[in-house]
Amino acid sequence: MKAEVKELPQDIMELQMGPSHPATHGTIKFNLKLDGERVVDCDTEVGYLHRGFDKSSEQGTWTQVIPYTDRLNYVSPLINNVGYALAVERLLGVETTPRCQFIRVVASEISRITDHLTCCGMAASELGAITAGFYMIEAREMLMRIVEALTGARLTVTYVRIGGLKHDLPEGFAAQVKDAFEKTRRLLADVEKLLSHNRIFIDRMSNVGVISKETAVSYGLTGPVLRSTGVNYDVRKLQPYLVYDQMDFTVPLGSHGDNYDRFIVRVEEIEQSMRIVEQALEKMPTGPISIEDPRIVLPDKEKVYNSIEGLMHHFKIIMEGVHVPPGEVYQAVEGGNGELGFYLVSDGGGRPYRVRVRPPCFIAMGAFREMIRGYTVADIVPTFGMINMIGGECDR
Amino acid sequence: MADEIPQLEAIRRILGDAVLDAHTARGEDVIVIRRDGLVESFKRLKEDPALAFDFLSDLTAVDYFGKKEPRFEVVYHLLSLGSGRRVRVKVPVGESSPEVDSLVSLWRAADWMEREVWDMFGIRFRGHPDLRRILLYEEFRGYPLRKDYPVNQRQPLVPERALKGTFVDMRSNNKLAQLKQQLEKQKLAGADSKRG
Amino acid sequence: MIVFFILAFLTLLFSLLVVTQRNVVHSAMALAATLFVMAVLFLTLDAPMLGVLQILVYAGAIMILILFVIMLLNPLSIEARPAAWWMLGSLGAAALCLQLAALVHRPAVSAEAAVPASFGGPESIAQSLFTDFALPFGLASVLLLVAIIGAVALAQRQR
Amino acid sequence: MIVDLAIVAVKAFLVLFMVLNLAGILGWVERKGSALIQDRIGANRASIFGFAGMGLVNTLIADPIKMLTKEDFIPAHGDRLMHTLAPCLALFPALVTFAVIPFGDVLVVGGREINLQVANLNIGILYIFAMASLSVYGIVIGAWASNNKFSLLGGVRGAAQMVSYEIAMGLSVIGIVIVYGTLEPQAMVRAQGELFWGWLPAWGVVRQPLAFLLFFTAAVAETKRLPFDAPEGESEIVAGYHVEYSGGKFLMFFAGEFAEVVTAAGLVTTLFFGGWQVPYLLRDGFYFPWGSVVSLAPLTVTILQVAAFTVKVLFFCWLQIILRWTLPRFRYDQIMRLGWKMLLPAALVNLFLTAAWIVVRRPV
Repeated sequence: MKAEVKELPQDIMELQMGPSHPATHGTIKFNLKLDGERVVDCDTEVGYLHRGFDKSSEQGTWTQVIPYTDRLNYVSPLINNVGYALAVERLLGVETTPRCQFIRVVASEISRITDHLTCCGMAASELGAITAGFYMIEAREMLMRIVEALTGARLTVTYVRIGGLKHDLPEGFAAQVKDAFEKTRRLLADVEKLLSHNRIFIDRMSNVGVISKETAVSYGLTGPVLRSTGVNYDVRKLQPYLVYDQMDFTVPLGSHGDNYDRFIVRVEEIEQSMRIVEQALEKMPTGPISIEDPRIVLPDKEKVYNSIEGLMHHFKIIMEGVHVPPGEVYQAVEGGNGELGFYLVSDGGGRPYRVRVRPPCFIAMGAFREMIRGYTVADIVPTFGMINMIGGECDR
Repeated sequence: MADEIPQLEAIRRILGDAVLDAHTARGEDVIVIRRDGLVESFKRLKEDPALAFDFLSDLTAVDYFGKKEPRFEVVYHLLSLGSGRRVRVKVPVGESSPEVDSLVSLWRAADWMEREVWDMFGIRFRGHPDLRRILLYEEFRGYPLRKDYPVNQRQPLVPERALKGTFVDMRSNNKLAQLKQQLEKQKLAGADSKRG
Repeated sequence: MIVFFILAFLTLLFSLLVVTQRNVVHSAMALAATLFVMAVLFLTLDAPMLGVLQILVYAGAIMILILFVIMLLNPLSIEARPAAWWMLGSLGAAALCLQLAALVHRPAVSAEAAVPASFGGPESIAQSLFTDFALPFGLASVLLLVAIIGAVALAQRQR
Repeated sequence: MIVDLAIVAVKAFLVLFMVLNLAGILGWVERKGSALIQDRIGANRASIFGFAGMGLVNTLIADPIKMLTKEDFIPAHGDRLMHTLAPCLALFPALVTFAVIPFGDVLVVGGREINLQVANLNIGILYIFAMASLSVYGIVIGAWASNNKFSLLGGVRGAAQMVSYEIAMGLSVIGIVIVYGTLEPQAMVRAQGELFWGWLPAWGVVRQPLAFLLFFTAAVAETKRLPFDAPEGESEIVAGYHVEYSGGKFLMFFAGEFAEVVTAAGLVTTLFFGGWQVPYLLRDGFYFPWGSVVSLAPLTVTILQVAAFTVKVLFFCWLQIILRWTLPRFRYDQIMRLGWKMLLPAALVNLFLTAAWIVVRRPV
């Protein structure tokens, strides 16, 4: 009798968090095993937003993949555009014009800022600091207007083309950016007062979701999550693409590998990205925005309507697609959440044979179990928030 | 194709005859290695100080259906964080036994990426701790990224899965009753063992 | 008087519910209600301190803890007790009834002592707690402390 | 007798009316206030003919109508009786606590003294704590009856949090009780009319600053609002204990929360900010420390006092709203740590120092 009484009934509660849960934005499900509030095990279920990016990409022409890439990480779609276009250009063996490269840098960095702002803002508001979250969203809104002025759309931008860009910078772009950055910096200063030095926020974020350097590398983490552990890996520095080697910027690093470091790394990166944009706008060369190769870039409408060659090229690019020589290429760019790699295989036709994206947040979600085990249910929110899983990219 | 640069030479030297082919294309080093002894080869790539490819960047597969034999190629992208060198490692896999060894013991990143390849291509990874479908659901039929999977294929409807622990009626989950049942079971088991 | 009868009836009703309800949470709530009604009863008897303490300590703290435990363990159906328990229970109840009857029979005890104005007030309670009953009070506190430490130790061992 | 009863009834009705309406208004103030803080426009749809100023009144009407006309949903495996009982249990203590809070001095009308307080209990402070301790029931029962794991987590969190903070709250008030030597709110407020050194109002916050901080923190924790809203934690456990509530029952939880805000503000005002006291205002006018005197009619004085009380209460309501929209949420174990390891020892130290001071000052 005594032996039975001694054992208090203590069992593991299974809790299914998601796929429809306020914190699982992007639709994801955690099958949790809880001991009280402590997470004993967490099985992460992804795929709710799977729509067959790879398969769909194999159906259209090389150019028609670009709109699909918008929908990968829809918080920083311009980086996806740039990464894909760069990969295709490497397959083609061409390099775009200097002005195009600078504009691509500007576009990528603005996208990165919106990505980090969304991530940090959402994470803050999920911790209850809704006001700070709104400040960040307000800053993002200003940048979204810039993106809108540049591309004509907020999220589904489809701005970059193979071999160039859709169109040049709008008039008064530099002034608009300057104005927006000024406001963004002011808002970020407010956020810093509200959050970065807030004791409750620090307590919630620091020493939560800790991951060591070695584990992070083993899990293939990239971006802010990896840099928060102190590993200095930024594609822009390690393998500079576009004109990043001409830019003066630093890569902020953390040391503890916890959520607070991730937050600080992201906030610092916003500042660095703003610096890059300012430098790029200053150094912006004049000239064409696309290469002059009618087999790759659509000719001007004037040529299409007035010359038979123009019409032919237009027709061929639209109907058959850009003919990419056979081969394969892996192009990595630094996305909002880390290394965004495009592995393309061409069989020489106008359609891609295989389009593989290395989704940084899919891989980061693979390490989520490791990050959250031993912490509490409430810690899922900031940890998941700082990974910044974007359903479109994770599930493709 | 035979235009070898020092890195490839080093890889050839270290991996020996595991390398089927090594070349540079569009500025990228590509090696093709044997499927047997795959983990050993990767271990050398990772741990040899001259190479030190300590970061598994990407893992995917390509289906060369009707274009190449063997049909599949599992493609690994490795990166050396120290120097920023990359290498692409390809492993040909035949259609008859689509299986390769799992790299989870070397890089834990391989866990999810291998699950995805299994999900999309049906390539099994021997020694993977938990090889389940990841993006698709368990009842999905076929492997969608194979070239012979039609793009407009429709999947049959599946009945709702009775997941363990999805909705537990707390009234049926009476802890005391459960404890009692367990005790009774133990008693029965004890009686059985005595009898047997 | 009418108020008293209503409250007494409610008290009896709720206490019967405590025993008859099969759902443990329902009985716990009925117990809480009993305690609450009794507190109101004390208020009508000009002993507000006692009434408020009744709510504060019993309804507000102890019942909450009981509910807490019930919620965590969720024992909803009560197993049937063996007949011996019923026998013991009824014996105890009968004994209590006898005692009560004896008290009701000799009501003269309290009428003699003049009730001071501050009777049942915070001052008099505190006075008796810290002078006449200081030792039992301290002993009870130590007992509770021991119980708490024991509970913590038990819970810690589980980890 | 009947007149007395009528007066009590009128007072009770008035207080109930004021608290409930204030709760409703706070719902609007919170929306507009948060919008103000966050550079947004905020609720602007409930207006009469586009006159936005009517938004307040309209929200007061529109909110309950919206809530009451929604479907009242009881989960299939929930406990119907308890599910219905819980919101009442949550709202009830918040409303009745206000009964012992004095909102004015004794008003003399036609020779009849009317105490501007619903019930003048000589142990009012204990009554407040008794009622506060009852408010846990709503959460626990609501969480349990919903038969939802998220709400169960919320209920467990809520019960633990409220029981813990009641202790800190009670101990911090005992310091004040010792200083005033009474448990009667009206007497406490009256004692706060004194002046230190002839110019500093002897409000509770002046006598017991630490107790004020502890009490206010604990009171905010008792209202279960940010930064202490772990029992709800909408991003962690969805909405905690009221996740399965909708319609009128949710309205009761909602109103209960705001009523608790009002009550907490009323308590802080009464205990630490002089209640209805206006500095230098005595029964017949202002007596300023520099010697000037402004005579006022008794009725004017009463009106001034009630107004002062209302303004103070509104100020503390607003303070709580600002807090709610500024701070992030604590984690559950951090709340517990704060309550047990910081507030409780601090309250004990405060209590000890206060008692020592009293003993030193007045040797028995």
